[in-house]
Amino acid sequence: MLTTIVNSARGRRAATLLALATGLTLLLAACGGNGGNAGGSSASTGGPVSKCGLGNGKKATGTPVKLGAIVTKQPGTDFTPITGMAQAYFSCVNDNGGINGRPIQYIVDQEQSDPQQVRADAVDLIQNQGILAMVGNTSLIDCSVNNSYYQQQGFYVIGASIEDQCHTSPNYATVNMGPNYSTQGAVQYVVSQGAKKVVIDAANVPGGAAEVHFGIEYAQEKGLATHLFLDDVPITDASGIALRDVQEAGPNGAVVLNFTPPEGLKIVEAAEQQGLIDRVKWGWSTPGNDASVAQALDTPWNGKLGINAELSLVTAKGPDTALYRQVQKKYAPSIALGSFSEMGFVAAEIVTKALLQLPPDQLTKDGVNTAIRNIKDFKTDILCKPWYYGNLPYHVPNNTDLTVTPVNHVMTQKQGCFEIAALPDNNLAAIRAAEVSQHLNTA
Amino acid sequence: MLGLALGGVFAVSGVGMVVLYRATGVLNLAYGAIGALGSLIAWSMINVFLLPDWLSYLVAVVFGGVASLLYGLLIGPPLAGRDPLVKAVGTLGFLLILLGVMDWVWTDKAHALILPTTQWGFQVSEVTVNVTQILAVGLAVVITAVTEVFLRVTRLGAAMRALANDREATAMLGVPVRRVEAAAWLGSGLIAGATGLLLSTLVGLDAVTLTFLVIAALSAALVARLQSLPVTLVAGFVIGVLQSLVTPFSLVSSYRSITPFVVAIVALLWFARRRPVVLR
Amino acid sequence: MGAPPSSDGSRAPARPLPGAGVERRTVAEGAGVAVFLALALFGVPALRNGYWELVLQTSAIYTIVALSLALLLGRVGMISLGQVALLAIGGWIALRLGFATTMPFLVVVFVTGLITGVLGTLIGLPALRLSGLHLALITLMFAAAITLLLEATQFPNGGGGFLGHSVLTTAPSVLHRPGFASDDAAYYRLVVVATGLMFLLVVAHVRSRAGRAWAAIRQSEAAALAAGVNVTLYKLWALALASFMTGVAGGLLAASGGGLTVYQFPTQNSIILLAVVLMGGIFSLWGPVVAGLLFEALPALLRTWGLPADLLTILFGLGVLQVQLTAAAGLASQVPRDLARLARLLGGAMGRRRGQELPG
Amino acid sequence: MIEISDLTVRFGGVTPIDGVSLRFPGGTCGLIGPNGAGKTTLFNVLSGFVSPTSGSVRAFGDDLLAMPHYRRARWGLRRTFQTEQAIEALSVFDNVAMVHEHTGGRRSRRRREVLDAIGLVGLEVDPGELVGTLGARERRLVEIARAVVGEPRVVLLDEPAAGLPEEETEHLGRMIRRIPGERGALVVLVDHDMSLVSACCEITAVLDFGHLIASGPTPEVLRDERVRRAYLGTEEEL
Repeated sequence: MLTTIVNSARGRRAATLLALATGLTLLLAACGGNGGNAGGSSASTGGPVSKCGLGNGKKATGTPVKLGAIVTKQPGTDFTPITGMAQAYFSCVNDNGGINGRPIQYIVDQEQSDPQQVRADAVDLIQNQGILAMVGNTSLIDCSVNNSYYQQQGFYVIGASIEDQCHTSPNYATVNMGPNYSTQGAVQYVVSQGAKKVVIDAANVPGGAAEVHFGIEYAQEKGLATHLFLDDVPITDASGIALRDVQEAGPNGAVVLNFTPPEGLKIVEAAEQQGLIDRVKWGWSTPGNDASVAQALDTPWNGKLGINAELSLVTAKGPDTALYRQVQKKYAPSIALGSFSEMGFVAAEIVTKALLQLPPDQLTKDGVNTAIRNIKDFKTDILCKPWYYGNLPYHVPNNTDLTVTPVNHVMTQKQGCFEIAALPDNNLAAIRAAEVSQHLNTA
Repeated sequence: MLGLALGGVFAVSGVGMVVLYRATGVLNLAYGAIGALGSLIAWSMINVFLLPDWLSYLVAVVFGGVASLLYGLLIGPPLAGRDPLVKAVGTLGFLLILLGVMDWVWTDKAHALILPTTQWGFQVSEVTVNVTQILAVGLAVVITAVTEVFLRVTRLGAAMRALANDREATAMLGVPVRRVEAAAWLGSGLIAGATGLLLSTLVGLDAVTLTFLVIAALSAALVARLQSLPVTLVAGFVIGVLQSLVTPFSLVSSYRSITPFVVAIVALLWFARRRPVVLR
Repeated sequence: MGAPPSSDGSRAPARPLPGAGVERRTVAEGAGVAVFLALALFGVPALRNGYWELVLQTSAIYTIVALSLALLLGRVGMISLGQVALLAIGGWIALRLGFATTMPFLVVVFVTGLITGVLGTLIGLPALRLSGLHLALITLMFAAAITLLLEATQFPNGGGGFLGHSVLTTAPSVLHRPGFASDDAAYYRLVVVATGLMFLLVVAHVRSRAGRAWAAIRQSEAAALAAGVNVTLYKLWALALASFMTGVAGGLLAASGGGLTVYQFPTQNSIILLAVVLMGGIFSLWGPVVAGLLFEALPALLRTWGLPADLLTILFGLGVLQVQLTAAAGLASQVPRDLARLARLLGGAMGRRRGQELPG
Repeated sequence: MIEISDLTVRFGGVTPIDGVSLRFPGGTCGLIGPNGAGKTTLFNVLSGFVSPTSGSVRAFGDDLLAMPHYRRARWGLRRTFQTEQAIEALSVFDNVAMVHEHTGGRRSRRRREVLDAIGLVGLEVDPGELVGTLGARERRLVEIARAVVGEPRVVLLDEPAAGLPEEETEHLGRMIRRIPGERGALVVLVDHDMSLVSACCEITAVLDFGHLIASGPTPEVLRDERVRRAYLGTEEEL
């Protein structure tokens, strides 16, 4: 759900992303998970809860197993809830037998979007600190800056993505799918609702057009007319923008937004005031999946705004989601429940499982990264389908997601898990073929 | 109207800076940072200490005055005889200190401070106008008018205007220079605090953004050659409207936030087109 | 206050002017430079610490930018609050040339310096008519405008058209390194050598006819004119030289680890750069070295120690105030003297303020 | 020889020089007048910092006003300032050498001519000394050395004795008297010290409120009733 808008004015981007993270906390979740989470065990409240690592309650001692991460934290953009939650999960693992007795030491470098700094941080972690794996990397620029270095060092990173570069490397795999695929998901939703023309309205920020091009391509593949508007943020003329979007879409059209919650909210609220809700289908990429949005929208919007969601609702009932809530409560109460921390949790869970399966003498840089690359069929109820790494030139392991919608001020599920469609440019056809041929998530 | 609201923001910031510059010769580049810190304090009072809104807003405005006054009392006098550039660079130091404190204490988390006036709005044709926007325009006009009257009618105001011309001569005439300067620091700081509150609603409560918005707001003051309040006001509105007029032209639309800087550069060059050799 | 009010903003803070001369370079100082260079060139790579190599490489690049700012400010008396924006322009040009042509790396960097020199001079033309506060403001406005322009255009990444940026390419904006310096250690050495050459360039200028003309311009344009100095020409020359060096730094930065993004050149970095250059000292040639270290290496050190980087912003702010208040010549020339001055300032602040009611 | 005809300078409502016609034939000439009489403004017109509203200035047959200001130094016009402007950041030698190199002095002769000028003004300091470390008297002398180095044709001295003690002024006067002979330059001296002016200058012109009120041989001018009245009006001692 880490769809973000890479924005020049860091403040705005920040506000958005944070609202996105904190918002979900507040969800009072009527029936979040409706059993729609494929691949996970569906269970009712009070049902089974997963365990951290070995789950034996013994404190790990001895030489630590070092893991590292690079995460953006700068005025306006703070991805540290992701690494913070990963740290919380590792603490829980260390209290439950660690990696076959050895504790995990998690070293997180915070960066401020300076490529030289991000590059130096990677060198520091890998060469000076001697980490065995990179887990939970979430950065505005890490993928593009360090892809080649990770490749050269034989590191297979598990992170979360904003940039497209995170999905075009053999050495980088993320637990989310990023803004480009997410916007496509939102477009798929409105098309499935019968839209005949798709208007995409996105923030006029660096990379703003690139972030939505899969969405446009999908609509065009379907033979639909499209139109792209890029609007300056912060939005000062929401009414005019809402009206313009709806008029451009025309009858039976759809408007898909790619904005941070406060900015997108201005447009949908203006649409409500002007009575435009029912004139088109409305879609929004992942940032719209936010409690602030759900709370702000009144009942006329019930079920009428389809928001793409990359991970399960934090209120869902699967055993992993339950453990996630428990770990948050015990180890990281200051970190909000939300998609950010969910991503950190899943990344930490994946690597822990891989480490536990290694014999002690394989706990080396090469051993661990080989194990990561060999991850297949990792099942969790937080994701729609099992996660995998695999030997691929590019990675989008999370390529199936759901649609949520606000109902009576609460985010609820609108559409169960569906595949993000393969397009000539989005690599998904090749990825799905490899999933089958390498049995990555079809065990 | 939207351009006017934005212009009001430029204008009101510009007016605060011009008042101080006229009285003390200091161009306070930390002006935006003072307002931002005040707003963050108000945010904490409301959201962390759960204090009443009105009190928090009051504290934000008063903080602006006090912070500005403190700087004026501590750093102003030792730099008083120096070049305007030295004084301005000094305020850059103040800016960095305030910015560091804000990033440190309030970390990088997003904050939002929405004045209640934002919720009251009405429709003008197809555009919704909220009261905060009207407040921005109104505040700009009112502060300009009040300050202008103050400078012309009151004794303190007359002293400030005299100071702008010649500090030493004014001091010799028996004007308590330091007290007048302190009043200017306090007054401009109060305006900074109030502007900060408006800006955190209109633009967003973010330390870096608010701190450096001062650069854009300077353009209005520069068009007025850092001297005339009415010209600053009008220039602020013109720049704001200009910027929103550019929006529909998609070719230049994405460059529209450059408007204030272009205006300022043109103004500076225009005023500098004939420059005598500076003799000491 | 001791310093007389001066109408010429470009004047140095107070007399006597500190540390004017490279002319008075002693043997000991020469030896110091040699030892420093040897350490930088061979000592650092010998540590085999890739992290510090990268950090110091960036420090060296920013040392060049600091040197250009110190040249303008300390030697000619022209202030620039837009030097980091100019660095970004240099980076953009280098990437554009790098993607569009097959010129060898060193040629790309050199040509980048030349083009940036021309552009910087054009941007700096107002400096011929403005000085002091107004020059500072117009350069700040230019910096803000350039930053916004770059955010709209992005850095070239191999795309087509004049802007060379493709939204569909996922390639980063990196300039290819030369074959002889493809690994980090070799590239670090290349950067150190380039930085050294920039210092030589500045020393050669300061000791020449140009340096003497600049010294006159800095103190008093009237005196310079009366002495027959073509003030316009020498100001342009200083702008061109400073912009050239900044352009070279931009080219070097474009090929450093990670390439360039539009986020790394915010307007406030120009302000922070001014702060560290003032702290390092604008009169001594060691000043820019100190400034480069303050700007890049000190944050890395704080990160290593786990201290918040925000402390640095506060420190830089205090540094600027201290330099302005005491008219100090920066850390490089006189750490001990500064400390003594600071003590005196603290002691004398009260008395001085009481005396301030009196004119003069 | 300098020939000033009908020179008027106006700044807004102020007219610091009002229709002045004046001739400095050669040697050392004095230019006196109470404060605000227009002496420094006249120097500024000559050195190009102020453009006159009307009038002309010819020096040794050349139209001075037609030259860009920095070119005038190369032509041979030199000046000192009321507040001395020796360049603090440079050494004594470089201060003088700077003028030499920017006024077309030959490089091969630079060292000799610079040291010569330093010797002429009687500066007894190490030429490598930084000007910033010198005292007020030495700085004045450095500035005068800069005015006489190379091949000056006109040397304008603006209150060179200001702030100097009496015995220094006498030394200064002796030195100024040597300039026309040793350099072949016309010297125009502005000063309030009448003993210096009468010691140095054969002829003197007097300005008051922008008007020329007297000119001629110095002793006669100093006895002139209008001159005495002009000074008495400002309560300045003659």
